[in-house]
Amino acid sequence: MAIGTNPIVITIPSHPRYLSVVRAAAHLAAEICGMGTSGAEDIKHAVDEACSNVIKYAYKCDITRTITIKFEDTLKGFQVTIEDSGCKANIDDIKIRELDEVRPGGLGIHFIKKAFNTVVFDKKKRNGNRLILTRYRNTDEAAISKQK
Amino acid sequence: MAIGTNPIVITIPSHPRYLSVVRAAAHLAAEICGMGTSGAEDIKHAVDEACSNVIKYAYKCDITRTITIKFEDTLKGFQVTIEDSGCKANIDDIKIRELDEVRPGGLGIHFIKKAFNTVVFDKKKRNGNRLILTRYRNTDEAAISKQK
Amino acid sequence: MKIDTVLHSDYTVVSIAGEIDMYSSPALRDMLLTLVKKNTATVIVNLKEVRYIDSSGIATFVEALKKMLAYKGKLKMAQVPDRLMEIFNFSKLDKVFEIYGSIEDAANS
Amino acid sequence: MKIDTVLHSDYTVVSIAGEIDMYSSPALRDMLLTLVKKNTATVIVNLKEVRYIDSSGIATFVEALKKMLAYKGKLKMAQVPDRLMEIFNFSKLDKVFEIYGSIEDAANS
Ligand SMILES: Nc1ncnc2c1ncn2[C@@H]1O[C@H](COP(=O)(O)OP(=O)(O)O)[C@@H](O)[C@H]1O
Ligand SMILES: Nc1ncnc2c1ncn2[C@@H]1O[C@H](COP(=O)(O)OP(=O)(O)O)[C@@H](O)[C@H]1O
Repeated sequence: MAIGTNPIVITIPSHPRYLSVVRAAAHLAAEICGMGTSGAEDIKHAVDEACSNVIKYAYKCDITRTITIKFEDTLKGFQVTIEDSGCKANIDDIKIRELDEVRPGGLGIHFIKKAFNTVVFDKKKRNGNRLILTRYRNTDEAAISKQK
Repeated sequence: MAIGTNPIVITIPSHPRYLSVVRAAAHLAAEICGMGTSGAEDIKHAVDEACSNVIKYAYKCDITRTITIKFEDTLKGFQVTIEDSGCKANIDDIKIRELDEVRPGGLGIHFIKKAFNTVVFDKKKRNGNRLILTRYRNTDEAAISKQK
Repeated sequence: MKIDTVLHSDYTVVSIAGEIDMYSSPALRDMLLTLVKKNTATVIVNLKEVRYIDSSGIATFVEALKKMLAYKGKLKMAQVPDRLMEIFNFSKLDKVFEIYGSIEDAANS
Repeated sequence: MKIDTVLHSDYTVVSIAGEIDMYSSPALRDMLLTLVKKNTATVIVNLKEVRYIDSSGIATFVEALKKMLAYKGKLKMAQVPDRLMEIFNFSKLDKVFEIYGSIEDAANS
Protein backbone atom coordinates (compact mmCIF):
# COMPACT_ATOMS: atom_id res chain seq x y z
CA MET A 1 0.00 0.00 0.00
CA ALA A 2 1.42 3.30 -0.99
CA ILE A 3 0.68 5.96 1.62
CA GLY A 4 -2.87 7.23 1.31
CA THR A 5 -4.18 4.43 -0.91
CA ASN A 6 -7.14 2.29 0.00
CA PRO A 7 -6.60 0.02 2.98
CA ILE A 8 -6.90 -3.76 3.07
CA VAL A 9 -9.94 -4.61 5.19
CA ILE A 10 -10.88 -8.05 6.44
CA THR A 11 -13.89 -9.15 8.45
CA ILE A 12 -14.03 -12.56 10.16
CA PRO A 13 -16.52 -14.31 12.42
CA SER A 14 -15.44 -14.09 16.09
CA HIS A 15 -14.31 -17.70 16.15
CA PRO A 16 -10.67 -18.70 16.81
CA ARG A 17 -10.81 -20.87 13.68
CA TYR A 18 -10.48 -17.76 11.51
CA LEU A 19 -7.44 -16.30 13.23
CA SER A 20 -5.22 -18.07 10.70
CA VAL A 21 -6.79 -15.96 7.94
CA VAL A 22 -6.06 -12.77 9.88
CA ARG A 23 -2.48 -13.84 10.52
CA ALA A 24 -1.85 -14.56 6.84
CA ALA A 25 -3.37 -11.21 5.82
CA ALA A 26 -1.44 -9.30 8.51
CA HIS A 27 1.83 -10.91 7.51
CA LEU A 28 1.40 -10.17 3.80
CA ALA A 29 0.07 -6.64 4.37
CA ALA A 30 3.06 -5.85 6.60
CA GLU A 31 5.50 -7.27 4.05
CA ILE A 32 3.88 -5.30 1.23
CA CYS A 33 4.22 -2.15 3.34
CA GLY A 34 7.93 -2.79 3.73
CA MET A 35 7.95 -3.78 7.40
CA GLY A 36 10.68 -6.39 6.80
CA THR A 37 10.70 -10.09 7.56
CA SER A 38 11.00 -9.93 11.32
CA GLY A 39 8.72 -6.89 11.52
CA ALA A 40 6.05 -8.75 9.57
CA GLU A 41 6.37 -11.75 11.92
CA ASP A 42 5.96 -9.55 14.98
CA ILE A 43 3.00 -7.73 13.43
CA LYS A 44 1.31 -11.02 12.53
CA HIS A 45 1.73 -12.23 16.08
CA ALA A 46 0.50 -8.99 17.64
CA VAL A 47 -2.62 -8.78 15.48
CA ASP A 48 -3.42 -12.41 16.33
CA GLU A 49 -3.12 -11.68 20.05
CA ALA A 50 -5.30 -8.57 19.75
CA CYS A 51 -8.01 -10.50 17.89
CA SER A 52 -7.81 -13.36 20.41
CA ASN A 53 -8.43 -10.78 23.14
CA VAL A 54 -11.47 -9.43 21.29
CA ILE A 55 -12.94 -12.95 21.21
CA LYS A 56 -12.09 -13.60 24.88
CA TYR A 57 -12.88 -10.27 26.49
CA ALA A 58 -15.03 -8.11 24.21
CA TYR A 59 -17.20 -11.02 23.02
CA LYS A 60 -16.75 -13.31 26.04
CA CYS A 61 -16.25 -16.20 23.60
CA ASP A 62 -19.49 -15.54 21.69
CA ILE A 63 -18.46 -16.94 18.30
CA THR A 64 -21.42 -15.50 16.37
CA ARG A 65 -20.08 -11.92 16.17
CA THR A 66 -17.59 -10.31 13.79
CA ILE A 67 -14.19 -8.63 14.00
CA THR A 68 -12.99 -6.18 11.36
CA ILE A 69 -9.30 -5.59 10.82
CA LYS A 70 -7.96 -2.78 8.64
CA PHE A 71 -4.35 -2.56 7.42
CA GLU A 72 -3.06 0.71 6.02
CA ASP A 73 0.04 2.58 5.14
CA THR A 74 -0.10 6.01 6.75
CA LEU A 75 2.32 8.89 7.09
CA LYS A 76 3.07 7.64 10.60
CA GLY A 77 3.74 4.10 9.51
CA PHE A 78 1.94 0.78 9.26
CA GLN A 79 -1.41 1.06 10.99
CA VAL A 80 -3.78 -1.73 12.01
CA THR A 81 -7.28 -0.92 13.25
CA ILE A 82 -9.28 -3.67 14.96
CA GLU A 83 -12.98 -3.13 15.52
CA ASP A 84 -15.56 -5.13 17.43
CA SER A 85 -19.09 -4.51 18.68
CA GLY A 86 -18.55 -6.18 22.06
CA CYS A 87 -18.14 -5.01 25.65
CA LYS A 88 -16.08 -1.87 26.10
CA ALA A 89 -12.55 -2.61 27.18
CA ASN A 90 -11.83 -1.05 30.54
CA ILE A 91 -8.29 0.21 30.31
CA ASP A 92 -7.85 -0.33 34.05
CA ASP A 93 -8.55 -4.04 33.53
CA ILE A 94 -5.63 -4.35 31.15
CA LYS A 95 -2.93 -5.16 33.64
CA ILE A 96 0.51 -5.65 32.26
CA ARG A 97 2.24 -8.22 34.37
CA GLU A 98 5.98 -8.42 34.66
CA LEU A 99 7.51 -10.92 32.27
CA ASP A 100 9.68 -12.27 35.10
CA GLU A 101 6.63 -13.54 36.94
CA VAL A 102 6.08 -16.86 35.23
CA ARG A 103 2.44 -17.93 35.07
CA PRO A 104 0.01 -18.91 32.34
CA GLY A 105 -1.59 -15.85 30.73
CA GLY A 106 -0.85 -12.16 30.55
CA LEU A 107 1.61 -12.36 27.66
CA GLY A 108 -0.60 -11.14 24.82
CA ILE A 109 -0.24 -7.44 25.59
CA HIS A 110 3.54 -7.82 25.64
CA PHE A 111 3.54 -9.25 22.12
CA ILE A 112 1.30 -6.41 20.95
CA LYS A 113 3.63 -3.79 22.45
CA LYS A 114 6.67 -5.55 21.01
CA ALA A 115 5.36 -5.05 17.45
CA PHE A 116 3.74 -1.64 17.69
CA ASN A 117 4.97 1.75 18.86
CA THR A 118 1.51 2.93 19.85
CA VAL A 119 -1.45 0.90 21.10
CA VAL A 120 -4.61 2.94 21.75
CA PHE A 121 -8.33 2.40 22.06
CA ASP A 122 -10.17 5.07 20.05
CA LYS A 123 -12.37 6.87 22.61
CA LYS A 124 -14.61 8.27 19.86
CA LYS A 125 -16.13 4.88 19.18
CA ARG A 126 -19.54 4.68 20.89
CA ASN A 127 -20.30 0.97 20.88
CA GLY A 128 -17.71 -1.75 20.92
CA ASN A 129 -14.01 -1.12 20.59
CA ARG A 130 -11.62 0.30 18.03
CA LEU A 131 -8.01 -0.54 18.79
CA ILE A 132 -5.46 1.39 16.76
CA LEU A 133 -1.98 -0.09 16.46
CA THR A 134 0.82 1.84 14.77
CA ARG A 135 4.32 0.75 13.92
CA TYR A 136 6.49 3.62 12.83
CA ARG A 137 8.36 3.38 9.59
CA ASN A 138 12.06 2.58 9.98
CA THR A 139 11.70 1.62 13.60
CA ASP A 140 14.12 -1.05 14.50
CA GLU A 141 13.47 -3.52 17.28
CA ALA A 142 15.90 -1.71 19.55
CA ALA A 143 14.04 1.55 19.30
CA ILE A 144 10.72 -0.10 20.13
CA SER A 145 12.20 -1.95 23.08
CA LYS A 146 13.86 1.16 24.51
CA GLN A 147 10.58 3.03 24.68
CA LYS A 148 9.07 0.51 27.01
CA MET B 1 -17.40 -21.44 8.55
CA ALA B 2 -20.31 -23.52 9.61
CA ILE B 3 -23.20 -23.15 7.19
CA GLY B 4 -25.11 -19.95 7.77
CA THR B 5 -22.48 -18.25 9.94
CA ASN B 6 -20.96 -14.90 9.09
CA PRO B 7 -18.81 -14.87 5.99
CA ILE B 8 -15.16 -13.87 5.72
CA VAL B 9 -15.00 -10.62 3.75
CA ILE B 10 -11.88 -9.00 2.38
CA THR B 11 -11.45 -5.75 0.50
CA ILE B 12 -8.24 -4.91 -1.36
CA PRO B 13 -7.11 -2.02 -3.55
CA SER B 14 -7.34 -2.95 -7.25
CA HIS B 15 -3.58 -3.37 -7.56
CA PRO B 16 -1.98 -6.73 -8.49
CA ARG B 17 0.30 -6.34 -5.47
CA TYR B 18 -2.56 -7.34 -3.15
CA LEU B 19 -3.54 -10.51 -4.98
CA SER B 20 -1.25 -12.49 -2.67
CA VAL B 21 -3.44 -11.47 0.28
CA VAL B 22 -6.55 -12.69 -1.54
CA ARG B 23 -4.87 -15.97 -2.44
CA ALA B 24 -3.85 -16.63 1.16
CA ALA B 25 -7.35 -15.81 2.42
CA ALA B 26 -9.03 -17.93 -0.28
CA HIS B 27 -6.80 -20.89 0.45
CA LEU B 28 -7.39 -20.79 4.21
CA ALA B 29 -11.13 -20.11 3.89
CA ALA B 30 -11.49 -23.09 1.53
CA GLU B 31 -9.49 -25.33 3.87
CA ILE B 32 -11.57 -24.25 6.86
CA CYS B 33 -14.73 -25.06 4.89
CA GLY B 34 -13.43 -28.57 4.26
CA MET B 35 -12.66 -28.22 0.55
CA GLY B 36 -9.57 -30.44 0.88
CA THR B 37 -5.98 -29.73 -0.05
CA SER B 38 -6.29 -29.88 -3.83
CA GLY B 39 -9.72 -28.20 -3.75
CA ALA B 40 -8.26 -25.32 -1.73
CA GLU B 41 -5.39 -24.98 -4.25
CA ASP B 42 -7.81 -24.83 -7.17
CA ILE B 43 -10.05 -22.34 -5.35
CA LYS B 44 -7.08 -20.11 -4.52
CA HIS B 45 -6.02 -20.14 -8.15
CA ALA B 46 -9.52 -19.46 -9.48
CA VAL B 47 -10.17 -16.53 -7.13
CA ASP B 48 -6.80 -15.04 -8.11
CA GLU B 49 -7.68 -15.30 -11.81
CA ALA B 50 -11.11 -13.74 -11.24
CA CYS B 51 -9.60 -10.81 -9.31
CA SER B 52 -6.90 -10.35 -11.97
CA ASN B 53 -9.70 -10.11 -14.54
CA VAL B 54 -11.47 -7.45 -12.45
CA ILE B 55 -8.28 -5.37 -12.46
CA LYS B 56 -7.71 -5.90 -16.20
CA TYR B 57 -11.22 -5.67 -17.60
CA ALA B 58 -13.60 -4.07 -15.08
CA TYR B 59 -11.07 -1.45 -13.93
CA LYS B 60 -8.91 -1.35 -17.07
CA CYS B 61 -5.85 -1.40 -14.82
CA ASP B 62 -6.97 1.57 -12.70
CA ILE B 63 -5.21 0.66 -9.44
CA THR B 64 -7.06 3.20 -7.27
CA ARG B 65 -10.32 1.22 -6.97
CA THR B 66 -11.30 -1.64 -4.66
CA ILE B 67 -12.34 -5.28 -4.99
CA THR B 68 -14.38 -7.04 -2.31
CA ILE B 69 -14.26 -10.80 -1.96
CA LYS B 70 -16.64 -12.74 0.29
CA PHE B 71 -16.12 -16.37 1.30
CA GLU B 72 -19.00 -18.32 2.77
CA ASP B 73 -20.22 -21.76 3.57
CA THR B 74 -23.71 -22.19 2.13
CA LEU B 75 -26.11 -25.08 1.79
CA LYS B 76 -24.95 -25.40 -1.80
CA GLY B 77 -21.29 -25.47 -0.92
CA PHE B 78 -18.35 -23.10 -0.74
CA GLN B 79 -19.33 -19.77 -2.26
CA VAL B 80 -17.11 -16.87 -3.26
CA THR B 81 -18.60 -13.53 -4.27
CA ILE B 82 -16.37 -10.99 -6.00
CA GLU B 83 -17.62 -7.42 -6.31
CA ASP B 84 -16.24 -4.44 -8.16
CA SER B 85 -17.55 -1.02 -9.17
CA GLY B 86 -16.02 -1.08 -12.65
CA CYS B 87 -17.31 -1.53 -16.21
CA LYS B 88 -20.03 -4.11 -16.61
CA ALA B 89 -18.72 -7.38 -17.95
CA ASN B 90 -20.29 -8.24 -21.27
CA ILE B 91 -20.87 -11.97 -21.17
CA ASP B 92 -20.49 -12.11 -24.95
CA ASP B 93 -16.94 -10.76 -24.58
CA ILE B 94 -15.96 -13.67 -22.40
CA LYS B 95 -14.81 -16.06 -25.06
CA ILE B 96 -13.63 -19.41 -23.89
CA ARG B 97 -10.91 -20.53 -26.23
CA GLU B 98 -10.04 -24.16 -26.74
CA LEU B 99 -7.18 -25.29 -24.58
CA ASP B 100 -5.61 -27.04 -27.57
CA GLU B 101 -5.02 -23.74 -29.29
CA VAL B 102 -1.76 -22.65 -27.70
CA ARG B 103 -1.38 -18.89 -27.40
CA PRO B 104 -0.72 -16.43 -24.58
CA GLY B 105 -3.92 -15.50 -22.73
CA GLY B 106 -7.39 -16.91 -22.41
CA LEU B 107 -6.57 -19.44 -19.69
CA GLY B 108 -8.02 -17.63 -16.68
CA ILE B 109 -11.64 -18.64 -17.30
CA HIS B 110 -10.56 -22.28 -17.58
CA PHE B 111 -8.97 -22.18 -14.13
CA ILE B 112 -12.09 -20.55 -12.70
CA LYS B 113 -14.32 -23.26 -14.21
CA LYS B 114 -11.95 -25.97 -13.01
CA ALA B 115 -12.49 -24.97 -9.38
CA PHE B 116 -16.14 -23.99 -9.36
CA ASN B 117 -19.30 -25.78 -10.44
CA THR B 118 -21.15 -22.55 -11.17
CA VAL B 119 -19.76 -19.21 -12.34
CA VAL B 120 -22.39 -16.47 -12.71
CA PHE B 121 -22.56 -12.70 -12.83
CA ASP B 122 -25.40 -11.49 -10.59
CA LYS B 123 -27.71 -9.54 -12.91
CA LYS B 124 -29.33 -7.74 -9.98
CA LYS B 125 -26.24 -5.63 -9.38
CA ARG B 126 -26.79 -2.18 -10.90
CA ASN B 127 -23.28 -0.75 -11.05
CA GLY B 128 -20.15 -2.77 -11.37
CA ASN B 129 -20.06 -6.55 -11.21
CA ARG B 130 -20.87 -9.27 -8.72
CA LEU B 131 -19.42 -12.62 -9.74
CA ILE B 132 -20.74 -15.57 -7.75
CA LEU B 133 -18.63 -18.73 -7.73
CA THR B 134 -19.93 -21.91 -6.11
CA ARG B 135 -18.15 -25.19 -5.53
CA TYR B 136 -20.51 -27.92 -4.41
CA ARG B 137 -19.74 -29.86 -1.31
CA ASN B 138 -18.28 -33.33 -1.95
CA THR B 139 -17.62 -32.63 -5.60
CA ASP B 140 -14.62 -34.45 -6.77
CA GLU B 141 -12.49 -33.23 -9.64
CA ALA B 142 -13.96 -35.83 -11.95
CA ALA B 143 -17.50 -34.61 -11.39
CA ILE B 144 -16.51 -31.00 -12.08
CA SER B 145 -14.67 -31.94 -15.25
CA LYS B 146 -17.51 -34.08 -16.60
CA GLN B 147 -19.96 -31.19 -16.43
CA LYS B 148 -17.95 -29.13 -18.87
CA MET C 1 -1.89 -28.23 14.27
CA LYS C 2 -1.14 -31.93 14.51
CA ILE C 3 -0.01 -33.75 17.65
CA ASP C 4 1.75 -37.08 17.64
CA THR C 5 2.55 -38.82 20.94
CA VAL C 6 5.00 -41.69 21.30
CA LEU C 7 5.54 -43.46 24.62
CA HIS C 8 9.05 -44.71 25.30
CA SER C 9 10.09 -46.61 28.43
CA ASP C 10 11.73 -43.60 30.10
CA TYR C 11 9.96 -40.68 28.49
CA THR C 12 7.10 -39.61 26.24
CA VAL C 13 7.69 -37.56 23.09
CA VAL C 14 4.95 -35.15 22.02
CA SER C 15 5.66 -33.97 18.46
CA ILE C 16 3.67 -30.98 17.32
CA ALA C 17 3.36 -29.67 13.77
CA GLY C 18 1.77 -26.50 12.44
CA GLU C 19 0.44 -23.51 14.31
CA ILE C 20 -0.35 -23.32 18.02
CA ASP C 21 -2.92 -20.60 18.53
CA MET C 22 -6.16 -19.90 20.41
CA TYR C 23 -7.92 -22.35 18.08
CA SER C 24 -5.53 -25.27 18.41
CA SER C 25 -4.11 -24.88 21.93
CA PRO C 26 -7.12 -26.47 23.70
CA ALA C 27 -6.31 -29.77 21.93
CA LEU C 28 -2.66 -29.45 23.01
CA ARG C 29 -3.80 -28.70 26.57
CA ASP C 30 -5.99 -31.83 26.59
CA MET C 31 -3.08 -33.95 25.45
CA LEU C 32 -0.62 -32.55 28.00
CA LEU C 33 -3.10 -32.77 30.87
CA THR C 34 -3.76 -36.40 29.98
CA LEU C 35 -0.04 -37.08 30.44
CA VAL C 36 -0.02 -35.04 33.66
CA LYS C 37 -2.93 -37.06 35.03
CA LYS C 38 -0.88 -40.21 34.51
CA ASN C 39 2.01 -38.55 36.37
CA THR C 40 4.22 -39.04 33.31
CA ALA C 41 7.78 -38.51 34.61
CA THR C 42 9.38 -36.97 31.53
CA VAL C 43 7.62 -35.30 28.61
CA ILE C 44 9.77 -34.17 25.67
CA VAL C 45 7.99 -31.70 23.42
CA ASN C 46 9.37 -31.82 19.88
CA LEU C 47 8.73 -28.35 18.41
CA LYS C 48 10.64 -28.88 15.15
CA GLU C 49 7.60 -28.54 12.89
CA VAL C 50 5.89 -25.71 14.77
CA ARG C 51 5.67 -22.60 12.63
CA TYR C 52 3.82 -20.40 15.09
CA ILE C 53 3.00 -20.12 18.77
CA ASP C 54 0.87 -17.48 20.46
CA SER C 55 0.38 -16.62 24.13
CA SER C 56 -2.30 -19.28 24.57
CA GLY C 57 0.18 -21.92 23.43
CA ILE C 58 2.82 -20.62 25.83
CA ALA C 59 0.26 -20.50 28.65
CA THR C 60 -0.58 -24.13 27.92
CA PHE C 61 3.06 -25.18 28.31
CA VAL C 62 3.50 -23.11 31.46
CA GLU C 63 0.38 -24.67 32.99
CA ALA C 64 1.59 -28.19 32.17
CA LEU C 65 5.06 -27.42 33.53
CA LYS C 66 3.64 -26.15 36.83
CA LYS C 67 1.43 -29.22 37.20
CA MET C 68 4.36 -31.53 36.45
CA LEU C 69 6.68 -29.77 38.90
CA ALA C 70 4.11 -30.62 41.60
CA TYR C 71 4.95 -34.31 41.22
CA LYS C 72 8.58 -33.68 40.22
CA GLY C 73 7.92 -34.50 36.56
CA LYS C 74 10.01 -32.94 33.80
CA LEU C 75 8.79 -31.01 30.74
CA LYS C 76 11.58 -30.61 28.18
CA MET C 77 11.53 -28.73 24.87
CA ALA C 78 13.49 -30.06 21.91
CA GLN C 79 14.35 -28.78 18.43
CA VAL C 80 12.93 -25.30 18.96
CA PRO C 81 12.89 -23.35 15.64
CA ASP C 82 14.61 -19.93 15.66
CA ARG C 83 11.40 -17.92 15.55
CA LEU C 84 9.95 -19.84 18.51
CA MET C 85 13.20 -19.51 20.44
CA GLU C 86 12.96 -15.76 19.91
CA ILE C 87 9.47 -15.83 21.42
CA PHE C 88 10.63 -17.99 24.34
CA ASN C 89 13.51 -15.58 24.96
CA PHE C 90 11.22 -12.56 24.80
CA SER C 91 8.78 -14.20 27.24
CA LYS C 92 11.71 -15.15 29.50
CA LEU C 93 10.67 -18.76 29.17
CA ASP C 94 14.11 -19.83 28.05
CA LYS C 95 14.89 -19.67 31.80
CA VAL C 96 11.83 -21.71 32.76
CA PHE C 97 11.86 -24.55 30.26
CA GLU C 98 14.65 -27.02 29.78
CA ILE C 99 15.56 -26.63 26.12
CA TYR C 100 17.57 -29.16 24.07
CA GLY C 101 18.91 -29.31 20.54
CA SER C 102 17.72 -32.85 19.88
CA ILE C 103 15.34 -35.40 21.32
CA GLU C 104 18.30 -37.60 22.26
CA ASP C 105 19.92 -34.78 24.20
CA ALA C 106 16.63 -34.19 25.99
CA ALA C 107 16.23 -37.90 26.73
CA ASN C 108 19.80 -38.35 27.99
CA SER C 109 19.92 -35.30 30.22
CA MET D 1 9.13 -13.67 -6.88
CA LYS D 2 12.90 -13.73 -7.36
CA ILE D 3 14.70 -14.35 -10.64
CA ASP D 4 18.29 -15.46 -10.89
CA THR D 5 19.95 -15.76 -14.31
CA VAL D 6 23.19 -17.63 -14.95
CA LEU D 7 24.85 -17.67 -18.38
CA HIS D 8 26.67 -20.84 -19.31
CA SER D 9 28.55 -21.36 -22.58
CA ASP D 10 25.79 -23.46 -24.20
CA TYR D 11 22.70 -22.34 -22.35
CA THR D 12 21.25 -19.83 -19.88
CA VAL D 13 19.54 -20.94 -16.67
CA VAL D 14 16.73 -18.75 -15.36
CA SER D 15 15.90 -19.83 -11.79
CA ILE D 16 12.67 -18.49 -10.39
CA ALA D 17 11.53 -18.60 -6.77
CA GLY D 18 8.19 -17.70 -5.19
CA GLU D 19 4.90 -16.86 -6.83
CA ILE D 20 4.38 -15.94 -10.49
CA ASP D 21 1.21 -13.89 -10.73
CA MET D 22 -0.18 -10.77 -12.39
CA TYR D 23 2.03 -8.69 -10.07
CA SER D 24 5.31 -10.47 -10.68
CA SER D 25 5.00 -11.77 -14.24
CA PRO D 26 5.91 -8.44 -15.92
CA ALA D 27 9.40 -8.71 -14.36
CA LEU D 28 9.67 -12.29 -15.63
CA ARG D 29 8.54 -11.14 -19.08
CA ASP D 30 11.20 -8.41 -19.15
CA MET D 31 13.88 -10.94 -18.25
CA LEU D 32 12.81 -13.49 -20.86
CA LEU D 33 12.41 -10.88 -23.60
CA THR D 34 15.91 -9.60 -22.85
CA LEU D 35 17.21 -13.11 -23.55
CA VAL D 36 15.03 -13.36 -26.66
CA LYS D 37 16.41 -10.07 -27.95
CA LYS D 38 19.92 -11.50 -27.71
CA ASN D 39 18.71 -14.56 -29.65
CA THR D 40 19.77 -16.80 -26.77
CA ALA D 41 19.83 -20.31 -28.24
CA THR D 42 18.79 -22.32 -25.18
CA VAL D 43 16.99 -21.04 -22.09
CA ILE D 44 16.44 -23.49 -19.23
CA VAL D 45 13.82 -22.30 -16.75
CA ASN D 46 14.38 -23.81 -13.31
CA LEU D 47 10.97 -23.89 -11.63
CA LYS D 48 12.01 -25.83 -8.54
CA GLU D 49 11.26 -23.01 -6.09
CA VAL D 50 8.05 -21.77 -7.73
CA ARG D 51 5.08 -22.24 -5.42
CA TYR D 52 2.43 -20.72 -7.68
CA ILE D 53 1.81 -19.77 -11.29
CA ASP D 54 -1.27 -18.11 -12.72
CA SER D 55 -2.43 -17.61 -16.31
CA SER D 56 -0.32 -14.46 -16.73
CA GLY D 57 2.80 -16.46 -15.86
CA ILE D 58 1.85 -19.17 -18.33
CA ALA D 59 1.09 -16.55 -20.98
CA THR D 60 4.56 -15.10 -20.39
CA PHE D 61 6.23 -18.46 -21.04
CA VAL D 62 4.10 -19.12 -24.11
CA GLU D 63 4.98 -15.69 -25.52
CA ALA D 64 8.71 -16.27 -24.95
CA LEU D 65 8.51 -19.75 -26.46
CA LYS D 66 6.81 -18.46 -29.61
CA LYS D 67 9.39 -15.69 -30.00
CA MET D 68 12.23 -18.17 -29.53
CA LEU D 69 10.81 -20.65 -32.03
CA ALA D 70 11.01 -17.85 -34.63
CA TYR D 71 14.83 -18.01 -34.46
CA LYS D 72 14.91 -21.75 -33.64
CA GLY D 73 15.81 -21.11 -29.99
CA LYS D 74 14.82 -23.58 -27.28
CA LEU D 75 12.88 -22.89 -24.08
CA LYS D 76 13.14 -25.82 -21.66
CA MET D 77 11.48 -26.26 -18.28
CA ALA D 78 13.31 -28.08 -15.48
CA GLN D 79 12.40 -29.34 -12.00
CA VAL D 80 8.69 -28.56 -12.28
CA PRO D 81 6.97 -29.03 -8.88
CA ASP D 82 3.92 -31.35 -8.85
CA ARG D 83 1.36 -28.59 -8.45
CA LEU D 84 2.82 -26.66 -11.41
CA MET D 85 2.98 -29.81 -13.50
CA GLU D 86 -0.72 -30.31 -12.79
CA ILE D 87 -1.38 -26.79 -14.10
CA PHE D 88 0.79 -27.40 -17.18
CA ASN D 89 -1.08 -30.64 -17.85
CA PHE D 90 -4.46 -28.98 -17.41
CA SER D 91 -3.43 -26.15 -19.77
CA LYS D 92 -2.09 -28.74 -22.24
CA LEU D 93 1.28 -27.05 -22.03
CA ASP D 94 3.03 -30.30 -21.18
CA LYS D 95 2.78 -30.91 -24.92
CA VAL D 96 4.18 -27.51 -25.83
CA PHE D 97 7.11 -27.12 -23.47
CA GLU D 98 10.09 -29.43 -23.26
CA ILE D 99 10.07 -30.55 -19.63
CA TYR D 100 13.04 -32.15 -17.83
CA GLY D 101 13.63 -33.59 -14.37
CA SER D 102 16.93 -31.81 -13.83
CA ILE D 103 18.91 -28.92 -15.25
CA GLU D 104 21.57 -31.37 -16.48
CA ASP D 105 18.97 -33.40 -18.36
CA ALA D 106 17.68 -30.21 -19.93
CA ALA D 107 21.21 -29.09 -20.84
CA ASN D 108 22.24 -32.44 -22.32
CA SER D 109 19.13 -33.02 -24.39
N1 LIG E 1 -9.84 -6.40 24.12
C1 LIG E 1 -9.87 -6.43 25.47
N2 LIG E 1 -10.98 -6.06 26.14
C2 LIG E 1 -11.02 -6.10 27.49
N3 LIG E 1 -10.00 -6.50 28.27
C3 LIG E 1 -8.87 -6.88 27.68
C4 LIG E 1 -8.73 -6.86 26.25
N4 LIG E 1 -7.49 -7.29 25.96
C5 LIG E 1 -6.89 -7.55 27.14
N5 LIG E 1 -7.71 -7.33 28.18
C6 LIG E 1 -7.37 -7.49 29.62
O1 LIG E 1 -5.94 -7.39 29.75
C7 LIG E 1 -5.39 -8.55 30.40
C8 LIG E 1 -4.05 -8.92 29.79
O2 LIG E 1 -4.24 -9.38 28.45
P1 LIG E 1 -3.19 -10.36 27.76
O3 LIG E 1 -1.83 -9.77 27.99
O4 LIG E 1 -3.58 -10.55 26.36
O5 LIG E 1 -3.25 -11.70 28.59
P2 LIG E 1 -4.33 -12.84 28.83
O6 LIG E 1 -5.41 -12.68 27.83
O7 LIG E 1 -3.54 -14.09 28.64
O8 LIG E 1 -4.78 -12.64 30.25
C9 LIG E 1 -6.45 -9.63 30.24
O9 LIG E 1 -6.41 -10.56 31.27
C10 LIG E 1 -7.75 -8.83 30.21
O10 LIG E 1 -8.24 -8.62 31.50
N1 LIG F 1 -14.33 -9.45 -15.21
C1 LIG F 1 -14.38 -9.35 -16.57
N2 LIG F 1 -14.98 -8.29 -17.15
C2 LIG F 1 -15.03 -8.20 -18.50
N3 LIG F 1 -14.51 -9.09 -19.35
C3 LIG F 1 -13.88 -10.16 -18.85
C4 LIG F 1 -13.79 -10.36 -17.44
N4 LIG F 1 -13.13 -11.52 -17.24
C5 LIG F 1 -12.82 -12.01 -18.44
N5 LIG F 1 -13.25 -11.20 -19.43
C6 LIG F 1 -13.12 -11.45 -20.91
O1 LIG F 1 -12.96 -12.86 -21.09
C7 LIG F 1 -11.76 -13.14 -21.83
C8 LIG F 1 -11.12 -14.43 -21.33
O2 LIG F 1 -10.64 -14.23 -20.01
P1 LIG F 1 -9.45 -15.10 -19.43
O3 LIG F 1 -9.77 -16.54 -19.71
O4 LIG F 1 -9.22 -14.75 -17.99
O5 LIG F 1 -8.17 -14.77 -20.30
P2 LIG F 1 -7.26 -13.48 -20.54
O6 LIG F 1 -7.55 -12.47 -19.48
O7 LIG F 1 -5.86 -14.01 -20.45
O8 LIG F 1 -7.61 -13.01 -21.91
C9 LIG F 1 -10.90 -11.91 -21.66
O9 LIG F 1 -10.04 -11.74 -22.74
C10 LIG F 1 -11.92 -10.79 -21.52
O10 LIG F 1 -12.30 -10.30 -22.78
